[in-house]
Amino acid sequence: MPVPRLQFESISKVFPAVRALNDVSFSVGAGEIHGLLGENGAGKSTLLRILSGVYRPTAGSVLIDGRPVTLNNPVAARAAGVAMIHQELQQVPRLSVAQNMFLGHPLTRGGVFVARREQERRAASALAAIDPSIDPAAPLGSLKVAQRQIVEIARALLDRARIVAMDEPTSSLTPSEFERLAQVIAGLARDGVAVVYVSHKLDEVFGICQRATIMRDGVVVDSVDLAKVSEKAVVAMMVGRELAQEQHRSHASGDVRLSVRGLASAAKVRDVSFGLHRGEVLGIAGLVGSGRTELLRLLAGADRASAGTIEIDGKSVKLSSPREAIAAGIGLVPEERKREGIVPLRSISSNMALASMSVFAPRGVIDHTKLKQVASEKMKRVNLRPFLLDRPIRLFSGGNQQKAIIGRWLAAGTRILLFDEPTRGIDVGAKAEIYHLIEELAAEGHSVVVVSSELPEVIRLADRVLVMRDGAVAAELDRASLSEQAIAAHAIPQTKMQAGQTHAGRSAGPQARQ
Amino acid sequence: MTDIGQDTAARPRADFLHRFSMRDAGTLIGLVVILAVFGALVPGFFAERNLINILQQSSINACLALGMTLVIISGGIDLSVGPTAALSAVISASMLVAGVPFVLAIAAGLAIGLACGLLNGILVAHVGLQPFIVTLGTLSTYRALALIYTGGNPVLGLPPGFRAIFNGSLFGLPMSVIIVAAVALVAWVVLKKTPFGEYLLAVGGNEEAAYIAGVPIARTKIAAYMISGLLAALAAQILIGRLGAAEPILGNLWELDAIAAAAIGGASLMGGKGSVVGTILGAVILGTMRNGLTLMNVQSFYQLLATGLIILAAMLIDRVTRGRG
Amino acid sequence: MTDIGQDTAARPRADFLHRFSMRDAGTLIGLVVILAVFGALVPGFFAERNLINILQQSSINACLALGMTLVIISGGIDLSVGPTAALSAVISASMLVAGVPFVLAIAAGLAIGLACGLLNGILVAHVGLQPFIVTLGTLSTYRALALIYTGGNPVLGLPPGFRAIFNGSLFGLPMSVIIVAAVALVAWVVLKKTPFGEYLLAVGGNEEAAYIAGVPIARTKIAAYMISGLLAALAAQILIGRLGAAEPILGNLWELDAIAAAAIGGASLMGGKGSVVGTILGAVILGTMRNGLTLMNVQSFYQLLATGLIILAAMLIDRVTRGRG
Amino acid sequence: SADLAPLNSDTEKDRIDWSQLEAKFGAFPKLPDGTKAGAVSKTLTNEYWRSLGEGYKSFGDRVGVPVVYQAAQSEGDQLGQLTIAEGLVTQGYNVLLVSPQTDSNLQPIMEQAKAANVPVVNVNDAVIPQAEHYVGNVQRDNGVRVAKWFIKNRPDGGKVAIVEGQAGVYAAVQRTDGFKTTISEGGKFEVVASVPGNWDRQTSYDAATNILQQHPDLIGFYANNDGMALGIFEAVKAAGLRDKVAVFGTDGISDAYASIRAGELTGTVDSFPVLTGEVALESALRLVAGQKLPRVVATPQALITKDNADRYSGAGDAVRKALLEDAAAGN
Ligand SMILES: Nc1ncnc2c1ncn2[C@@H]1O[C@H](COP(=O)(O)OP(=O)(O)OP(=O)(O)O)[C@@H](O)[C@H]1O
Ligand SMILES: Nc1ncnc2c1ncn2[C@@H]1O[C@H](COP(=O)(O)OP(=O)(O)OP(=O)(O)O)[C@@H](O)[C@H]1O
Ligand SMILES: [Mg+2]
Ligand SMILES: [Mg+2]
Repeated sequence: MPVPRLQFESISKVFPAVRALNDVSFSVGAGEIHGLLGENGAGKSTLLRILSGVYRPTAGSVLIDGRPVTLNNPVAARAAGVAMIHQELQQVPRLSVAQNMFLGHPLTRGGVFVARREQERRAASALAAIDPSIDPAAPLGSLKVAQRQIVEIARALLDRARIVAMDEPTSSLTPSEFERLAQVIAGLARDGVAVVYVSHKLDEVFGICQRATIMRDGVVVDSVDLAKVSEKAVVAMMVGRELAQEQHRSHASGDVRLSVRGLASAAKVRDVSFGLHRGEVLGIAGLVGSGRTELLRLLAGADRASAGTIEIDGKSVKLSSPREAIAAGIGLVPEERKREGIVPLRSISSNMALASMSVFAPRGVIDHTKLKQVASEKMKRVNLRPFLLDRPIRLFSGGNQQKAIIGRWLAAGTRILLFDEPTRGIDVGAKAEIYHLIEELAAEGHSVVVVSSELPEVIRLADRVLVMRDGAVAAELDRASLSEQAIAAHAIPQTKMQAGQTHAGRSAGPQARQ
Repeated sequence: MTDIGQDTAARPRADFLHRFSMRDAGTLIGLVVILAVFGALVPGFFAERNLINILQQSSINACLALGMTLVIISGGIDLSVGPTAALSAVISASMLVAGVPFVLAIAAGLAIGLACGLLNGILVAHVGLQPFIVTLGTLSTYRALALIYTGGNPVLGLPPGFRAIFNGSLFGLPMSVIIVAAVALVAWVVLKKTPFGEYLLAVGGNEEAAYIAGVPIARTKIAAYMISGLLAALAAQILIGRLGAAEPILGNLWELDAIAAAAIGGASLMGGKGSVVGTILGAVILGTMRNGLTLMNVQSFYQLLATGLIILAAMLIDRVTRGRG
Repeated sequence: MTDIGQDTAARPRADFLHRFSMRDAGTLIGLVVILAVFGALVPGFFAERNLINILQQSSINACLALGMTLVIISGGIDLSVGPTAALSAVISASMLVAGVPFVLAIAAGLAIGLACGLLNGILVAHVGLQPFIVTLGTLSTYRALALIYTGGNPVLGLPPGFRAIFNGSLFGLPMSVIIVAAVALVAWVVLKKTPFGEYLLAVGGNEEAAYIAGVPIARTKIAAYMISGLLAALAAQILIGRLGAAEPILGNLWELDAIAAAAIGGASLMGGKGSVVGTILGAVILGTMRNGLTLMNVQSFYQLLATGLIILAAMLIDRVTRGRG
Repeated sequence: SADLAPLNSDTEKDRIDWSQLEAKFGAFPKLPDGTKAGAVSKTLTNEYWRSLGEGYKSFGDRVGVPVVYQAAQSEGDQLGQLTIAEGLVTQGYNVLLVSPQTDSNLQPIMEQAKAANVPVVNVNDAVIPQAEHYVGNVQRDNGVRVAKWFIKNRPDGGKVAIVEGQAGVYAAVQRTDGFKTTISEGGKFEVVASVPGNWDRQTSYDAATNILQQHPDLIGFYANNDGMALGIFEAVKAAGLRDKVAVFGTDGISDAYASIRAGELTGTVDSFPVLTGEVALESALRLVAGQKLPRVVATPQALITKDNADRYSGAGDAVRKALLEDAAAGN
């Protein structure tokens, strides 16, 4: 049996107050695409950060082609043949796409000047495999999140690496982009590269990986051959229990809580009208860039509308700041958690309490006993792990950060909740919890809007779906007419459909996938 | 490389308190070391009178540094504290000399401080200019206003009654120390126990996220600058009470001392972080140093050297005791 | 609320260039307005001789501000430039007076600048202290060293040959202007065309991302501080050539002028952003203002007022022309 | 004390010239055992204040009194100076000599020292209104003397310019005012510019360059201190006007003397800091010994030009002699 390309041997990593990895061992062969699965906080990113030289292990070693390697910093890891796509975008917005891709090892002319043209040429060819429309000379900051993620992937392809580690590379990508990425990854494998692939999207992992290692709470549960196990079994290993397959239930009642008419923004949204009922979950689907995030930001008061009216319980409201929106009972769980969601140095309780100071400090002084009690109650409800309410939120995994943000609105007693990609980067277990939570909220009479690029998620949750295209509502689908094909058909611009492009939704059907 | 032992994992509550005090403990260690050194070198250093002197001499800087700490936590900086104090001082003083009742004159001086802070805050929060540059500009502007208002002359002859307010003592402590201690207590409560404190930390920690969470960003920032202006004005009242005169050039370079105190006390100029206790300790460290070096009769060039080195040393001690966090 | 029109989204390349020049255009507009105002008020303001004066008077600040710009782009700040210049000046000068060959004396002075920058850089990059506080500490330390070295006295009697180097002119422009122009050109090339320039922008723009991409963070920051120190030392050589004497108190408050120039020119004290062209324009704006106000014989209090207001106005114009970015 | 009128050192009637001390109060008295003096001045970064300290030391050595001499870290450091002075009071010195940054920043010292029964002598520059004792020269007179030189030596009048010290500082305000008022009296001179030089050579150089460019027919500069004057001279030289423009400074630092002898700087007003220090300490110690001196002891000053530079720059005793002669001549 040949020496595996990559071996983790008894890796442990201890952070202050947390043992993130405990005696982790598994190996990945050359040409193998290896899934790495686990719930939020299981330790996947930590392991890959050790592989890429960002963290040093507390104990254990990494072997490449049978030889132990010292990965003291990212440069050493790169020299050892490791390329990594990080979970959080690691980019400099003010530099160009190509400059970002070559950051740290620029091509030079005569060793002195940066060879811009050459960098851009090579960047373009690396990008071409996934999204040829990205201009390598554009400032990275002008790109959308999805495009930025593609840049991140293309950067890893520039190196002729022996090992490519991908930490949730598709969290902002559409299925069609994933399709192309899958082909690229298959190409890497053919060239003998070992790929470690982390994703919470199990169908992706089952689609492209041969084997997978499942982690739970910092330890390896098992390494399995994916051809021989079911998705259900893998999920059970991840969460340590069976997840019930839940069905959609509607709690919508008669009265309209939120009514939007002719809403428009200067930038993108055009003439959007809809109503949202008490206890209803409204899904919003659409392609990347179709204006969903911007619509939510308008409703949350984060951006100003240029036209249109918004009524809540029949009363016209002006939402010119998030504060006003919150007072009107609207709260946003944003798409970019790190940038718009958390205050990194502050504790879980503080982050949770931020939007409801009037509740916790009715007389101007914060009632810390009450805060503790509410925080503990809400965080139990969302199942925070580890359950450390006073720990700075930056030390938590992405999924747990998301839970705290949801907890923020639970504490504030918000009646209209806006979720933008609520389960992005969130594991199956927590995902199920969040779905359950959303339904509970609806059952309690909350009104919910869910924007998601994952069509199964929209279909699972929504009582009704608006499909957006180019900033306008292209269609409204009720449950009876709701299907992935139907959504895809409305989401894709007609010309593109005719040209046979596959910008369709996830399982947009065989015809869309060709 | 980590600041907390593993064993604390099991008791998160203790862990938090532990962390909290660790930060200020770093500063405290710095202070204790400095006190010990001077105590060993200077006879009579620990005399009650001298210790009170140190507190009194630190009080004005502490007062400013508290305001500065709030501004720094909000992610800003206030270079204009000295000229704000000067403007407030000359206006209060000329009212006092004109016979205006004390309460009114003091109120007017404090209002000037608030107004200076308000302008800084508006330029930062509403117009969106960089705090460093805004307050660099107002630093010159406010100073010029104070000079123009007085024609460059000091305002002399403050009524003894007014001076008595700030020159008395209570429980054996000078009034200025008592006042600043009270201010510190209020600042501590504000930062730890009120929504405004949470808002400050959130705005400085992640403005975008704070905005989405409904924090009134502009109001929070403006309030921080206004408090800084108010405390500068309060410092000015204490000072003119002590000096019996107000000068338009009063408060020269105060901003640097105040920033140094806040930073030694653990405030991060990146925002989102800072401690009232730490700042007070920082101000006392700087005051102790000046006092001790003077008593040792160190020549002024070497005092300057010591000031520089001690700022660096305090930051190093701080760094070692608390880790990178 | 975004600064780019929607139509530009389609051509990001052009858009990028557009953005670039817009920023500097804002500063340029500021300069043009100021020039126009003085031109209208002061007879002879546009005389060639006076324009050359303005350039010469701006050259020292421009030299410092270029170094400051690199440090600011890297996410830092260098408050110690004045004392660095003073230390370099007195050491070069005393070597010159002792008869050391010019080249050696100048080299020694520049080496001092590099060494001062190195210490700042190490404390920031390796020890991980806050740049503001590090350079606040070294501000006092270097100044004290310069004072101690000279006993507080100026070093006089620099050889005429040395002075001639910096006092000559070329193509009708004073040497100091030529030297600083050359420095600016090099700085522009470094920032725009070399890996180091990219590293600076990356380290200041997103340090974590830069680290993960393999950018040598510490080396990049240290280099920025060393360049700042070097340019401070160069400014010192130009100045002592011009004045014929080196004083240990030279360079007082230079840091504020340099920071103001960089900020007016569009550098962000949050790091990751700054422009060589903008900084030069910023320095010229400040120089023009001083020149014009002196020619108008504005009384000193009002000069101070004008300085403050113009910094604010420049930032406002800047803000309006370039948006929040 | 409260019943004392605020001091104006320039006009106070209760005064004595330094040269009269011995004549009126006799030979230097015997002091209590262990007498020690503490002194605090503005900053040591200016030679003027270092020379004042030398004066304290030299007189202290002569009469066997130890003197501790401290200074704030910079000219603007008001609270730092207060801290130093408070330290001196606490340490039990028998007399304090203070040169305050401003008229009021050492005010608390007056009260603390009174409580501790320590006499305080205000030495030069800023004037504490409550000061019971002041030793020093007349700041205004610095400017007046330079103005008189112009009136005498440039009978046709012409354009002159002033480069001022830090805005709002007592000495700068007084010197500027003395010059401006005196020179404007005859109507022949025009003060075309009075701009800030902030005690800084470079700033003054630039200001002078600009003024000369606009007024190439300028005949003279007056600078509030010598450092600025030396910077101005360099600008005059660079403009090729050294023969046409007279440049005057203030303070009489050694560099100014050197420059005057070399025929560069036209002149300076020396206020003899070493001698002032000696006189100040002598007066202070006489107070300690119980003598009742007038409120103001005036120290000398003289306009120094190339012609008389040697007379005022020899060894300490020679200068003292020359100044005593001047005093006797009623100068
Ligand atoms: N820098 C850090 N300091 C302290 N604790 C950390 C740090 N980074 C991660 N952790 C902790 O280590 C554990 C593992 O986190 P990690 O990010 O590796 O999880 P993950 O499996 O990638 O989760 P997710 O799916 O949410 O990305 C978590 O409990 C997390 O809170
Ligand atoms: N060129 C741009 N410059 C700055 N911000 C942009 C630009 N394009 C889009 N954005 C912002 O990015 C966010 C996402 O854009 P948008 O609403 O169009 O996408 P979406 O439909 O929510 O799709 P997704 O969130 O999946 O990317 C919005 O806040 C939008 O204002
Ligand atoms: Mg992860
Ligand atoms: Mg979106």
